[in-house]
Amino acid sequence: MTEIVSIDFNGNESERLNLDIEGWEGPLDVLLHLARAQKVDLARISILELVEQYLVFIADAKKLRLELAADYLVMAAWLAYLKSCLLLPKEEQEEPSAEELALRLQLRLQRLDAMREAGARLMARDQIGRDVLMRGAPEGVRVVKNASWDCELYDLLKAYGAIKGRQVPREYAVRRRPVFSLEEALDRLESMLGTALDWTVLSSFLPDGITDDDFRRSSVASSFVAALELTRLGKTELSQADSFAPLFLRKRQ
Amino acid sequence: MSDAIDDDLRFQRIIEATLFAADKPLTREQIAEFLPEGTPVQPLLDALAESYAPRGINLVQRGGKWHFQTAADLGDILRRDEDQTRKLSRAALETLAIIAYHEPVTRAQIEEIRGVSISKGTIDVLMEAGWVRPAGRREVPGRPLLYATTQGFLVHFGLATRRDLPGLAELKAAGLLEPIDAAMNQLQFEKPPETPEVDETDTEEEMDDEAL
Amino acid sequence: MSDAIDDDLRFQRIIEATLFAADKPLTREQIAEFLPEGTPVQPLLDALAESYAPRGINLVQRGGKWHFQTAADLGDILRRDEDQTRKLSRAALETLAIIAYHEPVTRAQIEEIRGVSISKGTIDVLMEAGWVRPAGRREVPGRPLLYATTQGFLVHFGLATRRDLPGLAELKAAGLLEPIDAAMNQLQFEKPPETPEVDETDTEEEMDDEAL
Repeated sequence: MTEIVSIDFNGNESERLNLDIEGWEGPLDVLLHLARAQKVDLARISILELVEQYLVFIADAKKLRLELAADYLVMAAWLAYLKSCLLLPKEEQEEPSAEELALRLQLRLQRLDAMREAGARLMARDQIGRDVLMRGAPEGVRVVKNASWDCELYDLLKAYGAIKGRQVPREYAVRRRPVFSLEEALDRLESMLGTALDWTVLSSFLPDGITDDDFRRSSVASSFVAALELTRLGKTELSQADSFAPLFLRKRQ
Repeated sequence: MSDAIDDDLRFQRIIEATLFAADKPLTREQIAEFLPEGTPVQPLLDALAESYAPRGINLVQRGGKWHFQTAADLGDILRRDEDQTRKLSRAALETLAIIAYHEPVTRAQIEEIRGVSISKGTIDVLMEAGWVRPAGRREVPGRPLLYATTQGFLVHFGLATRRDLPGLAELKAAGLLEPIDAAMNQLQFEKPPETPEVDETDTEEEMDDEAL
Repeated sequence: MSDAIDDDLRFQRIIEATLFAADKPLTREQIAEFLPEGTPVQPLLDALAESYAPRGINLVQRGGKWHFQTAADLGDILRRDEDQTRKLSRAALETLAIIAYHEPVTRAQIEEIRGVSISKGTIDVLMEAGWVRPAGRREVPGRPLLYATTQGFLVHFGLATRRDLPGLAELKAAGLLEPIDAAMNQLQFEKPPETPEVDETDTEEEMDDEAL
């Protein structure tokens, strides 16, 4: 996806930004770019305006049917939340306050910006091999006895990585963990449903006398999937009053 | 008196010959091995560096090691091939900057600042260039590996010590090298820090610019 | 007049930097290419040679080509070691890595991990370098010798403790775990593991790749 996306932020032809989605290094990168476009010190950017611009960016990208990576969407959702909080009167805000969240975002942008700047300044220095040259053909001197082997830690680690990397795949004997299989769960549920007449909580269908924690987890998972499967087949009905409330099951009437 | 001057000249000759012939930068101690025991090396090096300063070859100190190199202002004249130095990707450049200005840092800290995860090859490229090295582990759960820059990094970018990193002092003064939690606490000191976030971001060994 | 002197100095700087950075002696014509056209090179070279004559570095002309060399009378002091920067053979490097990660280990264990038998010379090289030491015997039939790394190993590789070595996950994250295919290709150049314990006969191949 090398498509160049043209997005107009300010409704103003001269302020057009060309955005190449692939060229961005994540949502923070986009945000920093947008913040810089505000042409003020990063310490004084308007977070609200920034949020607005980012949401427009995402909306336009979606309009162009670009696939947006999940982290861009997560950031968009978070920023939308931040925006609504910022618009609330202060006393209705939860902890941490919207101002605090906005400030955190601003600090992150400043830090990323500082490092980007630092990297640029580093590259602008006189570099060996480019601006400054070392001796072309050193005769070599006898220095220290123990420096006679040219071997860096990097070489060592790479060597170990190579050994590990080439090891012939071994046969693994996987320890069998206590599992309540889906088949078992289906059998158990079906047979027990014949006797239960009314809504029955799912947990009562679990095998009796479970002591092992792993096995309990496996039983819950399998029984749940089995319940879904039976319901899909039209054999049972499921009911739940609320999120995380107990799940009830009965034979289809 | 004139004997002392003779000695100084003789020692300077040895030092310049040694550094000239060496195929990598040398520490003061390594240089001292070529001189009579007890010779004060530092003043000799300083004098030599000063006498070479106006010339086309300069004597410089990087991270405690000395070497000769061509004068920076001749770079344009001496540059031969168009693009000898590999171009670093933006990710690698930012990662390098973060390691240099924050060292020692963990990978998680780098990712935190950049806001994206680092791809596999990025640190590898920097290690291969000889600019970055593993530097122990942070003593927190998981004991994550720490990264720091090398003497080769100082050499390449012409830095005598890490203190010479461009803008380091200003960034420090502006608090931009502090973790965000610490900065938040400071900004809101009117409000008592309620959840005392224990940030184990140590700063002790960060100015460790001794040679490896 | 003073402009001419300035120019001379400037050109001398360029010449010394050029010759310093060159990887072989240069002819007058090659040097002239770095100077403005028509600059008389010979007088500049003569003046430069004269000014360097008393120093530890001399500018000399041999067979029409110019280069810097260390002063002949310092030769004894700078006696260089021919095999100074020998590279470790791959066998030695891998053996060292295995000892570092798994110490104390027996030779049979090293061979099992490497998948290739190692010659006696390989461990000898590592012991000679001061990085590996015998560390007792394993109390099993045959009482095989155990090997471990030394303090010198930690110092050379800049490690505080062996625990500072990156773990497998970290090697992987840094891109240092080679995929099997690439590594298998390399492996084809090595001998398959032969019947163990034939010290005397398996040496040639391992031994000759440690020399430069």
